[in-house]
Amino acid sequence: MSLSARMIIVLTFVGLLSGSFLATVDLLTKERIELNRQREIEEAILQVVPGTHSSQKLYEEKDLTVYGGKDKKGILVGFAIQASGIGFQGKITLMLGTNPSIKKINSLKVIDQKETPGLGAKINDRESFLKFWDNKDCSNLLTLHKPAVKTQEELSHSEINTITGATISSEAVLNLVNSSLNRLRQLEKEGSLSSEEQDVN
Amino acid sequence: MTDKIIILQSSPHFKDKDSVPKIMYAVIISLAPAIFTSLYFFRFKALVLLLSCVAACLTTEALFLFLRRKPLHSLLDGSAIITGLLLAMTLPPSLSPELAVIGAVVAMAIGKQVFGGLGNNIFNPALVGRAFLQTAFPVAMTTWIPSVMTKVDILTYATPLGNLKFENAVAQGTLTSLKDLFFGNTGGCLGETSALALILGGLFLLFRRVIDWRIPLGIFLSLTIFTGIFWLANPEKYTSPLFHILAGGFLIGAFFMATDMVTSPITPLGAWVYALGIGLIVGLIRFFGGFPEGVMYSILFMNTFVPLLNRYTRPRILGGRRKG
Amino acid sequence: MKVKTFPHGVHPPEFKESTEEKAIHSMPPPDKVTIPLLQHFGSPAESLVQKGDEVYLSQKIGEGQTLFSASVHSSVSGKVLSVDMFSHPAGYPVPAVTIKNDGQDRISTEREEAKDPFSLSPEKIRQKVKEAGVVGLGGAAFPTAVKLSPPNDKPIDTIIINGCECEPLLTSDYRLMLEASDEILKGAELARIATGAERIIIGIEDNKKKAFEIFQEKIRDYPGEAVLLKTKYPEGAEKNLIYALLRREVPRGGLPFDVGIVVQNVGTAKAIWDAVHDGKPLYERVITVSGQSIKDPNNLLVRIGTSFESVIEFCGGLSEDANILVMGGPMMGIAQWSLDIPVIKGTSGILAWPAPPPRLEYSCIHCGRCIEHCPMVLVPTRLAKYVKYNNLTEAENWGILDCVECGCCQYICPSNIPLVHWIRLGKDKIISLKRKKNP
Amino acid sequence: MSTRSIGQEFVKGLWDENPVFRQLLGLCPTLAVTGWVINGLAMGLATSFVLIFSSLVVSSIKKFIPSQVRIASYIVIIATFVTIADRCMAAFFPLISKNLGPYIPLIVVNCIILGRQEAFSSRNSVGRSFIDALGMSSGFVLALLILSSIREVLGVGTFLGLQVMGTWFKPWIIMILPPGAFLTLGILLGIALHIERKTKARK
Repeated sequence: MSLSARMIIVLTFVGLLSGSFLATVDLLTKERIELNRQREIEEAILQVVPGTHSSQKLYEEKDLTVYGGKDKKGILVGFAIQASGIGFQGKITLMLGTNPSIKKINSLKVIDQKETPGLGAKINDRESFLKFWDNKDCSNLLTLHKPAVKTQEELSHSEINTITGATISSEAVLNLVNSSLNRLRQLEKEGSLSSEEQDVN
Repeated sequence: MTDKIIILQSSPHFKDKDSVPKIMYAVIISLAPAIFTSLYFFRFKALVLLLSCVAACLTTEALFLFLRRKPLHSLLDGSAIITGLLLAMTLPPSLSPELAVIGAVVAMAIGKQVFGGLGNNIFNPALVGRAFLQTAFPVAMTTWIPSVMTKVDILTYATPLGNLKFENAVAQGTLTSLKDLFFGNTGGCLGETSALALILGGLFLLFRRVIDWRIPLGIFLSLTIFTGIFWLANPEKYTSPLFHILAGGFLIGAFFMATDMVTSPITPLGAWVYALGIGLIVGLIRFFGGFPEGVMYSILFMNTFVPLLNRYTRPRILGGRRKG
Repeated sequence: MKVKTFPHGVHPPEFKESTEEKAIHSMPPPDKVTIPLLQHFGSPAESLVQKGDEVYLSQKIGEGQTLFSASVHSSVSGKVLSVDMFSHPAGYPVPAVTIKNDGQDRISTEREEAKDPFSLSPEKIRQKVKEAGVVGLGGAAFPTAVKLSPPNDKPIDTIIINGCECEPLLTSDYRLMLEASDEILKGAELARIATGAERIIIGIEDNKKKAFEIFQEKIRDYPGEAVLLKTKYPEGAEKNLIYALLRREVPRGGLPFDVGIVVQNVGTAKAIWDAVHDGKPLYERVITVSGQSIKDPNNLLVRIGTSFESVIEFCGGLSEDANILVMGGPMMGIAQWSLDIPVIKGTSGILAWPAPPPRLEYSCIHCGRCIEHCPMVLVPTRLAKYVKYNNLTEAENWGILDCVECGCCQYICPSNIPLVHWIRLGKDKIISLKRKKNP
Repeated sequence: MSTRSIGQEFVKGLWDENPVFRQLLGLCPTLAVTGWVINGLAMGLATSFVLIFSSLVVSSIKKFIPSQVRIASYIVIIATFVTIADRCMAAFFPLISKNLGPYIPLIVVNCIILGRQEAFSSRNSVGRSFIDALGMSSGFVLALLILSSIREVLGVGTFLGLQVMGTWFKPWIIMILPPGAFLTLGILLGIALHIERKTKARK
């Protein structure tokens, strides 16, 4: 058997074997991975729009996805916006829940962030940042309160707490929230938030 | 004479009086005005920081010299004291002393001794210590208190540059006045508040010929030109070059940090390139970067280029190209 | 008056006060002289005498064999005691002739005087200079006849007479300029004729104003001028002197010939005149004996071959505190370990002083002062480092061979690093490697 | 080929030929994922899985592979196991998989793995290759553990998420940032070299 023939046979054999192996593994894991991904989004929606029984993807564009949460009776209990924007070090992805009239923020959840650990990464910390977003009136543009405070009472109506030493990360989240709220209102006005009957469940 | 001790030595037999310890102690003397102003403005806090940094630097240096079985006389050449003083000068007065000690140990151990001690380090040890602290304890390193002369009762306080960067001070007209910047009645690190004291010290060093005049001048020129262009183009948004020179760590950086002999180029042309680069990067960071202040990072950044600059800016030998 | 100078250089303390007002004093010849047959770099002269021979004063006792070696003459009359190896001031043994002085100073009949030396042909002048064994008296002792023979393709336009004497302590050239200005100028004129140059420039440092005024006056009779130079070390180094006076740069590895210049020391100029006019070989020279440990510092006219011991004895001896004995100036001179060393043609001074307080060596802190002060614009700290770690190729790339060993870098170095020592070691290694490659 | 005993074959990977501290291999994951002990551990185990199985496969089919295409075949084999590891982690440990991000697929280009195939498995028996891969994996896991323990304890004050430092401790945030990885690895390499020199001098 000539050398080149052997080379071809061996490589083909190795390739075929690997390929079949991978195909099997893919078959076995595909469903689970998809399930994991969905569960993550679902849990996030459930968190930011309490009372959700089923949720639907209402609208999708680059860096912005809107889900609608409905209770058992099928009545809209709020919107969940998944939005991404640039933070201090990289992309920040948030899940933001509002009431159906887009007047109040239910709560904010950080899905993904690459901010400086111990500093900007505190945008994922309830005590110093996230709790200040709970039940916040968002009918007006939100602003940042500087310097940082300890309790909700020290903030005025439409103010959000800063993270000490991480002004840029706090500002990035604030801007992301403000812009996605604006976009959501605009979408609602345009009527683009019609249910595509694409049940996420 | 043959029965006496004869010293056989290679020429030259005469020696200039200047020596490494003398140079180092001149730097310490030149820091005196800045130290006194920091003690005046920040009182006990400044004293504790200065003492703990110097003590930690000396201890670390001694420990490393002992471990490396080097003669302990290098401990007294003054370089460890300078590192300690300079590090303390760049710390916020509210920093707790144990953090300052960590910074000092890092400065001496990682900034200096792992490279082989005095003369072999690539980066300015004090700035290595500060950069470590800045990254390790960002909150503590960016919490400022006003000087005791400010009759305002607030807990935290923005530095003039922080004010400029994050509070939109130009538009709101809350920019720190040049007079306060000049005399040091403002928030900031121990040693960077008073421009006057730093200029006095810097002039002493220039007069004593300890530092290369090209480096402060080059940094000064390049920052002035850079900020000047933006200021002239849009004075509504950008501040004047004078503000940028007096505010923040610019003066202490230009006179005391960038001019550190060990970590600055040895050739005249290299010194120019190095200095212009520092000024430019300071401007870029202050205008477009994420931090309000960029002197530390720009000096550390240009420090990395020093060996390269030394190599490629070698002076032209008298007589030019070698014959044959 | 504009004072010319070159960039870089240093200002060591001068200490010239103790001898600059002392007229040149002739020292009586000693009982015994030891004349090395090699007085500069190159190969030693061939001995013409044997043990037991009677020699006259100024009799040729060693014949220069190659182009770059000079003849040697007896500096006393008497009997040859031995022809043997003897310590040379540079620190290694060389063949030397020891002669017992009979005190008569009998002159041989060979001396031929020239009635009208200025009408001699260049060849004749060169031949007489060579015959008299004249070498450069500034210290390097390069044979003067070679310096007066420029290659045909390199026309010479200027003779520079070096009256800088930039080394601290030394005053021998200064006294010579005050006392023998006519001979110096005549010698310069002979050199001008020998090389076909158009003019003479005499460069004098501004701490020797008196000498400058004399030359400014007297040079009117010759084509040329006297120029005042700034007092700075090494103003008298050949390449820096040429740059200071004419803003011409001698190419690296080249000679002053390459830019149409011949440089002669003032002492050499006088020796040329003596050789051509009187037929007097170079057997004595002016030296400065000075330093803190010399009891009676002086400028002396000394016979070649006199031991340092007799010279110092003549100057009142050494004080108790003497620890360092140097031949030459304090910046470039060679430290000596014995008083038995003879005075040679290149000896410009004998200096002694107590040991300075010991200084610690620190590692290089990159202050850049050595670069700021190197008259050749080298990077001494880097050269020293390359030699230390035996990277000779890089050392050569960075111009180690251009170093003139003036010592400015080491003088100014705050870390007290023996830069010149390292550089010398490196040069030596590189040159011996090259010799091995193409002998 | 190898003259070591089975025991020595295993132990060499722990110190004498430790892939990280002695051979400076696989530094990319070593630097990138050692901010937290759990990540370091997961990375180490994933790499071990790939290394052990590729060593087994390569050493058992080494006779059939012509030397001209051996690197290509090794890479295909390694890539297969890496993909298996990646998919399994995504399916069963989604959180860790998310934290490690692209570094799991990047095991393909980890020099330790290809290096062991080229230097050892392709010349030794299946049994020896297995022991060698086991030793090397342990060495790698050990290195990652040391590095990530130092970084997590100093950088956050926790170990595997458990608080180990008292409340007096102010975490050194730099340690879980990229610069902390370089600092720690540099210092550890220095110490390793120092110990190596000491033991050599004693011999």
